[in-house]
Amino acid sequence: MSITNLLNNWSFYRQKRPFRGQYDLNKQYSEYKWAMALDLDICTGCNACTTACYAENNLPVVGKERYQHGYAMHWIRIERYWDENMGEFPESGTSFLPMMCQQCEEAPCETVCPVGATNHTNDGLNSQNYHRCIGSRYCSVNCPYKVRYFNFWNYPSTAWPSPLQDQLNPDLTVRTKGVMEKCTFCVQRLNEAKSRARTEYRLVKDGEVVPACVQACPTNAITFGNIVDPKSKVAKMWKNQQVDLYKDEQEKDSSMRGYRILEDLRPFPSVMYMERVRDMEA
Amino acid sequence: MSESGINRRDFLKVLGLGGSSLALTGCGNTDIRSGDEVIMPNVQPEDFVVPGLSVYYASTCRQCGSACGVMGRVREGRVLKMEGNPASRISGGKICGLGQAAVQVQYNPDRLTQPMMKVGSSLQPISWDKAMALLDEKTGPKSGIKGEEFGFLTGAMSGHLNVLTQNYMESLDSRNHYVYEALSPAISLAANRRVYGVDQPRLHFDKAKLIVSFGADFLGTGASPVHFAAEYAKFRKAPRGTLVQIEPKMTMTGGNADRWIAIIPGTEGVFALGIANQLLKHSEFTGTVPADIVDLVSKYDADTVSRITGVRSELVGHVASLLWEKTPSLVISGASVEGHAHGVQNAVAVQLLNQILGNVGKTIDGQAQSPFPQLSPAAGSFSALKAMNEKMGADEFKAVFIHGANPVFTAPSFMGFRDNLRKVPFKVAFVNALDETAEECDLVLPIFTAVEEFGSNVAWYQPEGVEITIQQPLMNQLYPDTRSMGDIMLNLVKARKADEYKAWPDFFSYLKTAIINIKPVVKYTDTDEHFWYDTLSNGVIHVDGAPQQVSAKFAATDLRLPASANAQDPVYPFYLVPSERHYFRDGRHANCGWLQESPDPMTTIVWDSWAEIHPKTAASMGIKEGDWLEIASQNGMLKVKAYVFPGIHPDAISIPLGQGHESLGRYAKGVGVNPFRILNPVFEKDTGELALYGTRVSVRKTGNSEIVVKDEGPVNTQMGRKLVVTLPADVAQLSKEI
Amino acid sequence: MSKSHVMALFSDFDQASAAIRDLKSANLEGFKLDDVTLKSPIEHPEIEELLGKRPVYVRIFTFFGALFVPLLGFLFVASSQATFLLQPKGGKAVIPLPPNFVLTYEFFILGGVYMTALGFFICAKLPMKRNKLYNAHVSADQIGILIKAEDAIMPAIKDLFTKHKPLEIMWGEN
Amino acid sequence: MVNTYEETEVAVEKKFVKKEHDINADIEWAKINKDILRSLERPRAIFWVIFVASFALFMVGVSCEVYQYQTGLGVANLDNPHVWGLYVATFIWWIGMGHSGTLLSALLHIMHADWRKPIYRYSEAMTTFTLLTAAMFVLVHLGRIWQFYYVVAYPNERWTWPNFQSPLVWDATAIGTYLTSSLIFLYIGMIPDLAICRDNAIGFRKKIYLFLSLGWMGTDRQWANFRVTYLTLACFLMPLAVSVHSIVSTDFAASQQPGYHITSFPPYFVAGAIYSGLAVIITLFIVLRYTFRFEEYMTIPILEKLAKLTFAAAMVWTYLNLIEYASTWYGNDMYAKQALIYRATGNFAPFWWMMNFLGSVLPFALAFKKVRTNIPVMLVLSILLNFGMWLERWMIISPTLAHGIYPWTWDHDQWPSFVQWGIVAGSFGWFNMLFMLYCKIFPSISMYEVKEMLYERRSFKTKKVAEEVSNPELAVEGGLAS
Repeated sequence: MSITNLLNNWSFYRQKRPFRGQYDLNKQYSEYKWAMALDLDICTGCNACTTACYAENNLPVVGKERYQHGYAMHWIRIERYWDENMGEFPESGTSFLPMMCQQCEEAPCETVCPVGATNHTNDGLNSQNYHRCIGSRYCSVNCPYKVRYFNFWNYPSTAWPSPLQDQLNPDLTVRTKGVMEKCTFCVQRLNEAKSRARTEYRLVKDGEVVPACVQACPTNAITFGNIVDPKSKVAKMWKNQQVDLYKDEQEKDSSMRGYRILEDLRPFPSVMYMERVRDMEA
Repeated sequence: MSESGINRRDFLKVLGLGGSSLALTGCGNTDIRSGDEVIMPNVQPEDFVVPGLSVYYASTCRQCGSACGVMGRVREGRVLKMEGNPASRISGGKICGLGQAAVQVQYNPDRLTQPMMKVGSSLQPISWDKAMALLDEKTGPKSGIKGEEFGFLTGAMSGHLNVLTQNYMESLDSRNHYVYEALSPAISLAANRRVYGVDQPRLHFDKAKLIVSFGADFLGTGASPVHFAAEYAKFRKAPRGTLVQIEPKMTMTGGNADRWIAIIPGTEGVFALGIANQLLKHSEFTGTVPADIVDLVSKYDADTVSRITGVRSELVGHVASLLWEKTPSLVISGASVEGHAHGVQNAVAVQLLNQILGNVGKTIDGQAQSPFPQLSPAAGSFSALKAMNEKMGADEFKAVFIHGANPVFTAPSFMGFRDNLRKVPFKVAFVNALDETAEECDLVLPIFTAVEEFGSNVAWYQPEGVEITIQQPLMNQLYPDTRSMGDIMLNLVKARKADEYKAWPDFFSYLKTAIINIKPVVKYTDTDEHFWYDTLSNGVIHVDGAPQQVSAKFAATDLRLPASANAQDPVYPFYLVPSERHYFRDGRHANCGWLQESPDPMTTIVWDSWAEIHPKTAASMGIKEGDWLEIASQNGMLKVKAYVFPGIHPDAISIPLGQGHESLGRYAKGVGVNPFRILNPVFEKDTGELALYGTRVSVRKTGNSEIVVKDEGPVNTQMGRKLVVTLPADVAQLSKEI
Repeated sequence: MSKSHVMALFSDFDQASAAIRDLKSANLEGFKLDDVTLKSPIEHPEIEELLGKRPVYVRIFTFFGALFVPLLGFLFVASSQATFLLQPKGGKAVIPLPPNFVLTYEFFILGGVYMTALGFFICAKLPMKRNKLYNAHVSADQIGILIKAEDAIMPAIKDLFTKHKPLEIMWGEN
Repeated sequence: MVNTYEETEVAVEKKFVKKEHDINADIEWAKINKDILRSLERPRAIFWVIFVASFALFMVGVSCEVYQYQTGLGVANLDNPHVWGLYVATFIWWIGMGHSGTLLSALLHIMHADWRKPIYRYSEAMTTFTLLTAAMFVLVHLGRIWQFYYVVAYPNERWTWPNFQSPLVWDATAIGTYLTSSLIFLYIGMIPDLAICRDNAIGFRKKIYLFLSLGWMGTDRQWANFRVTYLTLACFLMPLAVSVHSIVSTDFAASQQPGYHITSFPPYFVAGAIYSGLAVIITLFIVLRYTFRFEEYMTIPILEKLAKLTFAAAMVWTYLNLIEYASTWYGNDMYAKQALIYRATGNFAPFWWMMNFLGSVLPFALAFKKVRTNIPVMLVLSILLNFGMWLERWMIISPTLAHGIYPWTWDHDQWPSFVQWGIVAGSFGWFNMLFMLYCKIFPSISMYEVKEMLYERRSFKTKKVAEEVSNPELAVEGGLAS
């Protein structure tokens, strides 16, 4: 809290984040920026990711009554949309959309948390600190994707009747009533991989660590990795699809499928979706 | 996956220790309570437990019959999560939600933890000693039971447990081993045998440019969904293949189709022949089929087909022209094609297209011949259950064993299975949890779950070569009073053939010996022990073999489809489509919270059953979402909530299977309805299998309604948002993508 | 020379002001206007014409409060943001100005109000002990004039008061 | 023409004072003390009825809160993503009501509108207690109420601070500032009256007042400081009051939720706040007037002035409300437009239309003098207006959360549970209880300022009469003949 600190580093503190070079292999600030690419054309809507997330992240099963009231705690959900101008039948199938926290670079949820329980980590994640959270739920109000889930009930006391609690993943907590939670890109796995890499004086290799949903996905529809590393698959895909993390309007060829959802709200999501393709002549 | 940080030597030691110590306790030789063992505090854990460090053990998923190789993440002696085993060609390192739920089966709060015996009308706990004594008394060598008086009902099984079971039946001189699966592929296999001469040809989804799927939900509930999903992903990559799905109710696969066509159930064969008719007009396809078939097909012109199938007439030509344009293609059929009285004919008609298009040998070929036919799976069938039911009804059985099936739940009510079962004097169930069938039994024995058990499996759909997936325990038994099914079977066999099996104190050693015997076939050169440990840590044994050559042959008699498949029925106007949910199947894992809370992909409904009804039909009957409906067939009535769903034929009503348990545990009991109950006795006439889709129902609105619990919000479109964007395939340049 | 106090109660302000006017014109030796205190149930700003402007220093406090508290507030907010390095927010600087200005504004009001109040208590010498020459009627409807004067001129003051028909005259130690 | 002094006096009164005839300028000052101090002693029986009823209501709220605390916020029937409900709506409403008290008092003080004097004290008290009530809602609303202090910027060994970028922290700061400043303003303005209480009380109460009055003697030096201080405070409080509700509005305006993200929210909220504050001042005016027999001080003309002010505020609010709709409609933002249409046609439509009727149409009744001067009608009307304003807040919070940007999570079926209603009802009990207790312990009409008011009226009259008498021509023009 010293004034000297303030004066010495003023320009650093005044720099808007993310700034060019914040995520850079050569700079000291951060060598990681986790990102995803999700191909909607090969996502089959099978929900394997959802269940994997339940298993990995200690998500409570809330039961029918509570599901009805909107208390479902699925950090990743599969949405199913019909076409707006559908005839008698949905003749071109349906649209599945796996929706999880988009780990926005300019996350609307982060700025509004009164206690700073949700912040931007150095590796570009939108973190959620359960211990700090007081449950004002402002983040959820401000989340355009509505992917934040609040613990309205004390699930630890009801959701895992013995011995189901033995299944719980000890790498992360179960959340008590009154805190907000959301997809973390399986930060417990990322941190483990990062520390392992650090002890070996290297960076995390591409594919060395993936979130549970990516790992489970039977069609490999989700690609995950460090977008800072130009050799990583996810960075190549973003580049190939001409989607720039820092732009709110992409200048890309119309044949390219990459896009980010609700980009016009300028949250700069870290998840790039790839458009569903339909053979219109079929 | 297995970069667990411990060195290889330790890892091997671990596996051995884990296995043998488990087997010892499994046999009851030593016990903590007897004082021969001491309790070790967790601060000084066993060698293979490194606190805070996860270890991955390879095993096999037993949640469905696909036999995916999986890895179990184990920490502090507890299995926490199932992952795919990358060494497995079936799973390819991936896993579905049903497989994930194996840990919920393991830690299920409603697991049966001790043997139960029926006293009066209720089940009371007894000790294993008493239970085994009772078993011996009723079925042992001294009981004098004859082979024909004994029946053994199992689900589909493969590998060495199946071998032991066969040997046991042999030792009893009994032929009454009934392999029953409620949702069996028996009709499909029969059609394949007729056309290709093999049970299951290999399908190359990835090689096809066009897949025309007649009701085959290969992504959700097919022979090997995880494998097919990976193949499908390749199929969708550049050059992107096109998927056409023709079915009465949109399945998950249908939801992914480029063109989805609703059809009256049972008329798929007619549609296929209609397409065949169009195709045969092209000169290049002349001579692909015999002349009598050309004749037979020629009467299926577009208008006739349209009249029978309820599909717009231009679509017949449209699909035909797609097939003509895009080669190679792959035409497959699924449950909704086969589950009719003329199911085999329907399926054969669909396969005819492959023959015309020359797909056989390109996208369809044979599987490799297995060098171990005794390990191959015994496919389940409904006719097995029917045969057993008849014998039970005739009081021919003194004792029956039931393992891996829940016929009281899945048998249609017209069979009277429950009553017939009650006639058997001594019924034994081997279960993880008390299901409807176990509730009826006299002795219920709690066995290990799949993650506590040793075993070997061979899937009936093999992607490449033959993959023997090894099942090893991912943790020690959770409850002291449960036992290994393998050990029980071995002991049962030993009771009759002690000499032949004396070399093996337990199933573990039996399996080990058996697996080591495979060594020469896979040309492994190291020691037996190394082979065993390598196998355990790989989780799979790949036996390479060239695919069998298959060729198709068709007889016109197999293509004579009934003209009245779409006959009007004034009392029961609707076709019942009992749809198979991809995570529920026949309902045996309904007691997992994860599965109950995993939304159905198409309707997003959770924790319930529902009746899908087309908006047009719903409007004409004044039905809105959530209205309670009475769906009645000649054999019963179900009360179920309506869900207005555009992806269904207006004349069809679809109710998902797997729910409606009266037992099984807190998550399943009383949830939804069981459509198995109201099925009519319609049988596939060639195989005698139950025609699952052959039931007609009436629908009545009760006037009550209730909220449908689902993930979907009040609207089901994107309301003008750019959430899922669709790109026309001719604009997309997938080949430029990475 | 000892000083003592005298207080006279009048029924209304006009009488009281007349009495003060007389006192002023009487030119008593050693009598200072500073020693005259008017006690009234309501505020009478007019009295300043007679007694001279009483100096009020409250606004000096206000000034300093409104100047320095926001400054300190801004520094407090900014430096705490700079030290809580775990909480960068996407799309924002660590020390973003618009929110800090909002807070600075609130600190400006806070400083102004608090320092004004403090200044009031200090300048009005509150809390204070009530002097003995206090009459409860002062808070109801009467006006009191309290004069501190040397004993020598005390009788003269009393005489002067008596001329204006006071309701009561009290004297003694304060 | 020669007139007697008395005749002139009457004429002057007719000519100059008529408009200001809201209070009888000839009340004895001693009687004022007596009348108002009597409110601390023996109110009408209705006081106890209100007090006991309020306490009972408060206990309902307390039991609901205990239940919610034990079980989790789920019992309130809030859900994802409909995470805010009546708590936030009622919070804004209470905050809003708190505005008129201090704002009005400060504004009218600066503008020398002396009719404020009989009513400002209870209005300021109302501000204090509404803020306390509102603060209670902030706590009740939290998922982990036991850790509410994380919002407070306090130094700790972990170097954690609240997130100063969050509008909620601005809120906390603004409300904290407003609450303490209002309390200071109220207290300093009350010191001369506390001295009166001290001079008249006996027993233990005297000790309390003795302590609270800080030895105030009403000396000219004290008064001089008092005047400057009070005016300075008023100058600070006016912008503060405006800033507080603007900041509360940024909770919404600064978010991305359609229906919240509206530029005109700060003035809109302030207007709504003043509006509902005025309405509650009228309500309390009538209640206090009856309960404590303040008919002579809280007169009908003052009520009329309040009513006119309310009407003006209502019109400002209506204008801003329509601006909000218009800018949403023409703004062509799909999300906001759909949310607006949903508000007007969806599940909440009856409440939304009722809100518009109560807020914009009903106030036109205030255009009629018969309405303005009829006490029972004004009581009902003021309560209805306030209900309309409460609906406004609810209609901002709930329908938009039910119908936000993301269609998959639209949630139309949420309805507050008895716990939410119970706590909302309990807040009324809590406020009434505190307010009634305050009026019983402290003078709810400022005695010294009423005296000042009378004094000014009388000196004004005296001056005018003197002018008239010395200037007969004016007297003729003044219409003595009429």
